[in-house]
Amino acid sequence: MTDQHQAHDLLRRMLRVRRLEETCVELYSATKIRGFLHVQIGEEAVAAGVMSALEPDDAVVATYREHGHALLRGVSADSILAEMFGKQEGCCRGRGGSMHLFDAATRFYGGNAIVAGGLPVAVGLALADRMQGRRRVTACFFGEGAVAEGEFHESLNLAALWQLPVLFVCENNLYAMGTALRYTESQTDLALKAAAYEIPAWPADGMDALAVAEAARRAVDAVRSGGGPHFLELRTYRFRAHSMFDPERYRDKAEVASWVERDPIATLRATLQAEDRLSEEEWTAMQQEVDAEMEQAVAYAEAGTPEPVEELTRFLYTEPATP
Amino acid sequence: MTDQHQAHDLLRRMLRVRRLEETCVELYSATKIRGFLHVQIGEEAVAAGVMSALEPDDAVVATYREHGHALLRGVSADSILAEMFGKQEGCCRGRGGSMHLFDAATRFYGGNAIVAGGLPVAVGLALADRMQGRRRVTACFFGEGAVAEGEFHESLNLAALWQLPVLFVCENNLYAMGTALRYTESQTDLALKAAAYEIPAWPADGMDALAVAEAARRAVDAVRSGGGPHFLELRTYRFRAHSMFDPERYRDKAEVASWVERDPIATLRATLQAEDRLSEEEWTAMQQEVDAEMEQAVAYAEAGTPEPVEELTRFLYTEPATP
Amino acid sequence: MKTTYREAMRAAIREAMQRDERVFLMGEDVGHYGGCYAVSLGLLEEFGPERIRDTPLSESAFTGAGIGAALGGMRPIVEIMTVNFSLLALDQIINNAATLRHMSGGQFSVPLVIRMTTGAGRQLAAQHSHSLEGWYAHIPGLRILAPATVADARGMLWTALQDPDPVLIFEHGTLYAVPGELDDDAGAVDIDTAAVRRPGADVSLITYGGTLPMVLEAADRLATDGIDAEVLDLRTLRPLDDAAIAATVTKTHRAVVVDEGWRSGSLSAEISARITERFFYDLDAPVGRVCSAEVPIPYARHLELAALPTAERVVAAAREAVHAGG
Amino acid sequence: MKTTYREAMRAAIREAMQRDERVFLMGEDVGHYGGCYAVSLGLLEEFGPERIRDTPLSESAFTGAGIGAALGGMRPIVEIMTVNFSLLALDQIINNAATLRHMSGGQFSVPLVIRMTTGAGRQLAAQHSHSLEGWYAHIPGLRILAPATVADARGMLWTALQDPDPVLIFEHGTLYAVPGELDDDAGAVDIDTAAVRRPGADVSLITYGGTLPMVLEAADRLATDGIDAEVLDLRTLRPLDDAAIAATVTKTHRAVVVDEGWRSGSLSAEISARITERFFYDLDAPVGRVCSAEVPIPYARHLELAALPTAERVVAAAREAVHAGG
Ligand SMILES: Cc1ncc(C[n+]2csc(CCOP(=O)(O)OP(=O)(O)O)c2C)c(N)n1
Ligand SMILES: Cc1ncc(C[n+]2csc(CCOP(=O)(O)OP(=O)(O)O)c2C)c(N)n1
Ligand SMILES: [Mg+2]
Ligand SMILES: [Mg+2]
Repeated sequence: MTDQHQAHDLLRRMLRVRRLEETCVELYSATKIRGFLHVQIGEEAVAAGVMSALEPDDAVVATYREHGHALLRGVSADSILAEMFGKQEGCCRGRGGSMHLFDAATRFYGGNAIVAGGLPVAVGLALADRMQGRRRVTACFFGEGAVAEGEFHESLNLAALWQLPVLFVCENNLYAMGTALRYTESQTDLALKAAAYEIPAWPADGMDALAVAEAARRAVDAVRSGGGPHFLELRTYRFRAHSMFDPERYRDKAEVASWVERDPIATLRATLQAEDRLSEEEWTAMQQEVDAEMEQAVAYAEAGTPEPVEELTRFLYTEPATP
Repeated sequence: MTDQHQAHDLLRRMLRVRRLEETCVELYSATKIRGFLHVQIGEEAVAAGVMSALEPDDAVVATYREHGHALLRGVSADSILAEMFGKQEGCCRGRGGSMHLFDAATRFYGGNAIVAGGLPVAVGLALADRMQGRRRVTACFFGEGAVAEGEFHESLNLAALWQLPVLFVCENNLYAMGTALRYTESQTDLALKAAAYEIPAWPADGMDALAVAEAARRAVDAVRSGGGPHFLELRTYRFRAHSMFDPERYRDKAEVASWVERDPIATLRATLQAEDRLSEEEWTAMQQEVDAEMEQAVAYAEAGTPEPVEELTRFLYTEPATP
Repeated sequence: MKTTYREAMRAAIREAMQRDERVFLMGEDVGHYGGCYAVSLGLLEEFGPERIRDTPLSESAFTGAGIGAALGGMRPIVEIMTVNFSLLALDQIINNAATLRHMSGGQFSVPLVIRMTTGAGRQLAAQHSHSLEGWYAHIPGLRILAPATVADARGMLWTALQDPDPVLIFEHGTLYAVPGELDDDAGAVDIDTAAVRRPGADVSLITYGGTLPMVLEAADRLATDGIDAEVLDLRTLRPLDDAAIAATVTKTHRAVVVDEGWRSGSLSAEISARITERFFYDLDAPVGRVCSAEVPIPYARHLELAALPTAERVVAAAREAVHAGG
Repeated sequence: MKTTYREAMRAAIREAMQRDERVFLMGEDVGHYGGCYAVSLGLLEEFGPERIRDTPLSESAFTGAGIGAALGGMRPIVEIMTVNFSLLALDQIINNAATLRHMSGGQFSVPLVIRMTTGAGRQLAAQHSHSLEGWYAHIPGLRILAPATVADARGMLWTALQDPDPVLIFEHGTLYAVPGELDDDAGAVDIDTAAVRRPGADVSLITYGGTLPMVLEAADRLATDGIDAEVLDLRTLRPLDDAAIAATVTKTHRAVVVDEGWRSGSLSAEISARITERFFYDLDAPVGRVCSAEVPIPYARHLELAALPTAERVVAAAREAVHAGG
C-alpha cells in the first residue's frame, strides 16, 4: 500500500465511523434506537489506525463504545444498524444492541459493557493462539477508566507472565463518564503502568490517524513476531457526551472546542490537501460513497424483521444437532 | 528506648511468636486445634519489627497467617489459644479460629482468609482517620501472592490517589502456597509495583528484626506526618509448610536449609551475644518467661468454656439495646 | 409536595449529610458528573469533594474502603452505580461487611449503607439488566431494602444509616422518574415491615421495588374483572416480614409472587416455599410466581418485554390462582 | 477397583488430557503444589507446564482467560480453588461465560469447564465454608453439576467437556477422601438426569453433593423406624431434572429437600416452590427443608455442627412430613 493509498484509506475509515455514528445519534433522537448509546465521534483515528494494522484472522475485543471498531473490522453498517433496530438481520439478531456487537466471521468479540471485562477474555484468546501455535494477534481496546479496575492489573500481569500475543490499546480520552483521569489515578502516565508489568508501552497521538497506524503497525509486528504483549496509549478525546444521557457538567466548552480543533478527520484531510494528495473531487466522492453506505444501511435496518418473540430463549444453550 | 533495650524487646517478641506457633503445631497434631493452621515460623522479624513501630491507637489488618501479628499487637496468648480451641474465652468466642483473630481493644482488624481481602478495608480505616483528622496509621500486612490480585492494584491506587495514611507491608516469602513468585509475576521486584502508583517503596531484609524495625519506623513516621501511603517489601521465608496439609513438593530441602541458617531469632541472639549485649542468663530468663506464658495460655484455653450452641446466631446483627 | 423518586432520594442524602458529619457519599461519578442517574446532582457543590467523593472504577476497593471507613467510625454511603457492577465488590460485601460482626464474636460493627440501581426495562441488554437483590437477600448479616415508593425513597436512608449493621438499598432504574406526593415534613420510615399497598380479599400479589407500579396496575385490571387483589410491597427483602406475609395469605388463601429476577432460584422461590411451609393447609391454590424469563435480558424492546414480568402475566397468574382447585 | 473421589476426579482429568489435545487445566497451585486438594497431583510431571498451568492469584483474569481460550478453540478446565474465591470471578462467569452465546445471537460458543471445591464441615470458618452452588444455578446459560459419588467424580468431567456451553462442577470438600468402588472401565456418565440412590415409598429426600452420604445415613435410620425413604441425588443443579423430581414426589407424596446452603434463598427454596407449583394437590404434607443456619459458618466444631444439616435434622424433618396432616 502506498503512503497515499494508506492515507486515503484511513481518511475513508474515519469518515465511515463518523457518519455511522452521526446517523446513530439522529436515529436515537428519532427514538429508533434505544438503550445506552455511546459514540466515539472525535476518537476515530484510534480504531481506524489500529484496525489498519491487523490481519483478517487476528481477533478484536472492544468496549460498549465500539460501533467504529466493529465497522472497521469488517462488520457491515447494515448489520450494525439492524442490530440497533433490534432486527433479526442485526449482527446479534437484536439481542445485543449498541453495546454488544459481535461477529464471528471477522473475529470481533464484542462489545463488552463491563468496564475492563474484555481484558481477561482477550488474554484467553491469545493464550489459545499461543497453545495452538498460531501467529495471530488479539487487539484489546479499553478506555483509560478501565485502568483502575483490578481486572486490568490481573490481565496485564497474566499476558506479560505468559508472553501472550495481545495488543492492549488504551483509548485515553481523559474522562471516564464524568470523572477526569486526575481524580482516578495516582499516576496518570498510563504507559508507566504497563511498564510495571514489563510490557513495552508507548503513547501516540490519538488524534492523528497516521501516527496511530504507524504505532499500531510497529506494536502488532512486535507482538506477532513473539515479542509478547504490547501496550499503546492513544491520547484522544470524545467530542460528544459520554452517552445520550450525559449533560456534560464536568468539562467546559472551551476544553471541548480546543480538542475539536484537532478533529482527526479534518486534520488528515487538511494535511493531504495541503500536500496536494487529496483532490476536492476525491474528497467529495469519498463523502458521497460513505453517505450512500449509511443511507443504504438505514434503509436495510428499517426494512428488517423484528426477531420473533418465540426466539427469545433460543441460543441460550447450543441446540442439539439435528441428525 | 536504648538500642539494647530495643534489641532485647525484638528478640523477646520474636521468641513469643515462635513459641506460640510451635505450641499451635503441637496442639494441632494432638487434634486440639483444627481447620486450617498457617504458621509464620521463620518470618517473625516482620511482625516484630513492624509492630514495634506502631502506636497503640494505630490499626492493623493482617492475613490468615496472623497469630504473631495478633500477639505482638497486644492480643494475649490466652485469648488466641482459647480462640483456636473454640472457647468462649477466645478473642472471637470460638467463631473465628486461627484465620480470624480480631481484637477491638488493640485495633486489630483480623485475620482475613481471602487473599488481598484486607487491603480495601485498610484503605477505608485510613480514610476514616483522614476524614476525622486523626494522626493514626493503618498497617496492612499481606503476602507477595496478594500482589497479583486486582484488589491489590485497586487499593494501592486509591490510597495513593487520596494520600491516605496506610503502611502496606508485603511479606515476601517467595511462595504463595506452592507457587513461586517467578511463576506468578512478570515483574518480581515488588517495590517497583508500588512505585507505579507513586507510592514510596523500599525493600528490607525480612530476616533481620533490627532492619525491619528501622525500615518500619522510617515508613511509619513518613505516613504519620502526612506523607501518604508507603510500601515495605520484607524479604523473608517460612520454614514450615504453608499449612498443616502441605506436603511441600514445590521446594527442596536445601533451599529451606539455607534460609533456616538465617533464622531471625538465632541471628539476633548471636549478634547480641557476640557484642556482649545479651548474657546467657538473660537469654535463659527470656526463654523461661516465654515458655511460662505459653504454658499458661494452653492451660487457660483448655480450661475455657465452649461457646454455648445457643449462641450460634448471636452477633449476626447488633442486639437491640436493652432500655 | 410534588416530587420524584430521584429527588426524594437526593433529599434523603442531603438530609443525612446535614444531620451527621460522619456521613459521606462515595462512588463512581457521584460528584462531578452528578450521579449516573442524577441522584446526587448538586451535592458536590453543596458538600465539597471530601464528602461527595468520586472514586476510580474500582468497585471492590471503594466498597471495601466503605467497610473500613465504617469500622473507623464514619457512616459511609457507598454508591455502586448498578447491581451489575456490584459483582466485582461481592467478596467485600459477603466476606467482610456481612461477616465481621459475627466472626469477631460481636466486637466489630459495620454501619455501612450501600446503594445501587437494579433491574431491567430500559433496553440496556444482558450485562446491564440484572435483578440480583434476591442473591443479596441470601446473605446473613445484611439487611436488604427495596424502596418502591417516593416516601420510601425519602425515608429509608436515614433509618438505614442508624442501623449499626450493613444495609443495602436497591433502587430500580425505572423508578427514578416516577412522580409522587410527599408530605413536606416527610422523613425517616421504618425498615422492618412490609406494606399493604392495596387491600383486597381474593388473592395476594406479593412484590417489591420496580415491579410494584405494574402489579398495582394488574390489581386494577383484576378489579374490573371482579377479582379483589391485595398488593403487598415487601419493602425489606432481608429479613422478610413473615408476619405481613402471614397476614395477607391467611386472609386471601391465594398468593402470586412477582419478582423481576430470573425465575429459578429467585427470591420468589423463597417466598413461595415459606408460604407453603407455614400455610399449606390454608392455601386454596399453589403459590404462583411471575418472574423474568431465564435468559440474558435482550436489547430489542419487544424481546425485553417478552422476558420481563408484565401486568398481563400477573393478571393471568392471579386468575389461575383464583380459579384453581375449586 | 477401589478408589476415592479424589482419585476418580484425577483419573477423569488425566483421561480428558490424553483424549483431547485441546484440554488443559489452569488454576492456582494445580501444578507445582499438586492441587490444593491434591486432585491434580502428578499431572504436571505427566503433561508439563503448558497444559497444567499454575496461575497467579487472579481469579477474575484466569477465569476470563479460560473463557477466551474456549472461544479460541481450546477446551480449558479452570480450577477455582474454592467457591469462596469464585466470587472474585463471578463477573466473568455471569457476564461473559453464561451470556456470550445468547447475546451474540448464537455466534459464539464457550466450551469451558470450571471446577471448584464447595461447602463446609472442615472447621474452615466463615470465609472458607460457603455453599454457593445454588447461586450459580440461578444463572441462565450455565450448566451446574454436583458429583456426589465416585462414579460421578470419574464420569461427569468428560461429558461436561463435550458440552459446547459452560459447565461448572462443584466438588464438596468433605467428599475427596470418600472411598468407593469403580468399574475398571468406568467412564463418562450422563449429566442430564437425577439419580435415585435409594428407592423408597414413604417420603422423598432430595439432595445433592456433599450432603448425600449423610442423607443416605438418615434414610437408614428412618428405615429402622419403619419409614421407607427414597433418596434422590439431583446431580445436575441447572437445569434441574424436573421429571425425576416429579417421579419421586408423585410416588411418595412427601418431600424434604436437604441443602447445605443458607436456608433463605437457597436452591432448596426453588425445589420446594417447583414441587408445590406442580404437585400441590398430590402432596400429603408441605415440602420440608433442611438447610444451614443463617450465620457465617463458625470455626468451633460444635458450633459448626450446629449450623450444618445433620442426619438427625433430616430424620426429624422426614418424620414430620410423614406424620403431617393425616
Ligand atoms: C465495572 C463497571 N463499572 C461501571 C460501569 C459504568 N460505566 C460505563 S462506561 C464508564 C466510564 C468508562 O470510562 P473509560 O474506560 O475511560 O471509557 P470511555 O467511556 O471514556 O470510552 C462507566 C463508569 C461499567 N460499565 N462497568
Ligand atoms: C482470593 C483467594 N484465592 C485463593 C486463596 C487460597 N490461598 C490461601 S493462602 C494462599 C497463598 C497466599 O500466598 P501469599 O499471599 O504469598 O501469603 P503467604 O501464605 O505466603 O503468607 C492461597 C492461594 C485464598 N485464600 N483467597
Ligand atoms: Mg475514557
Ligand atoms: Mg507468600
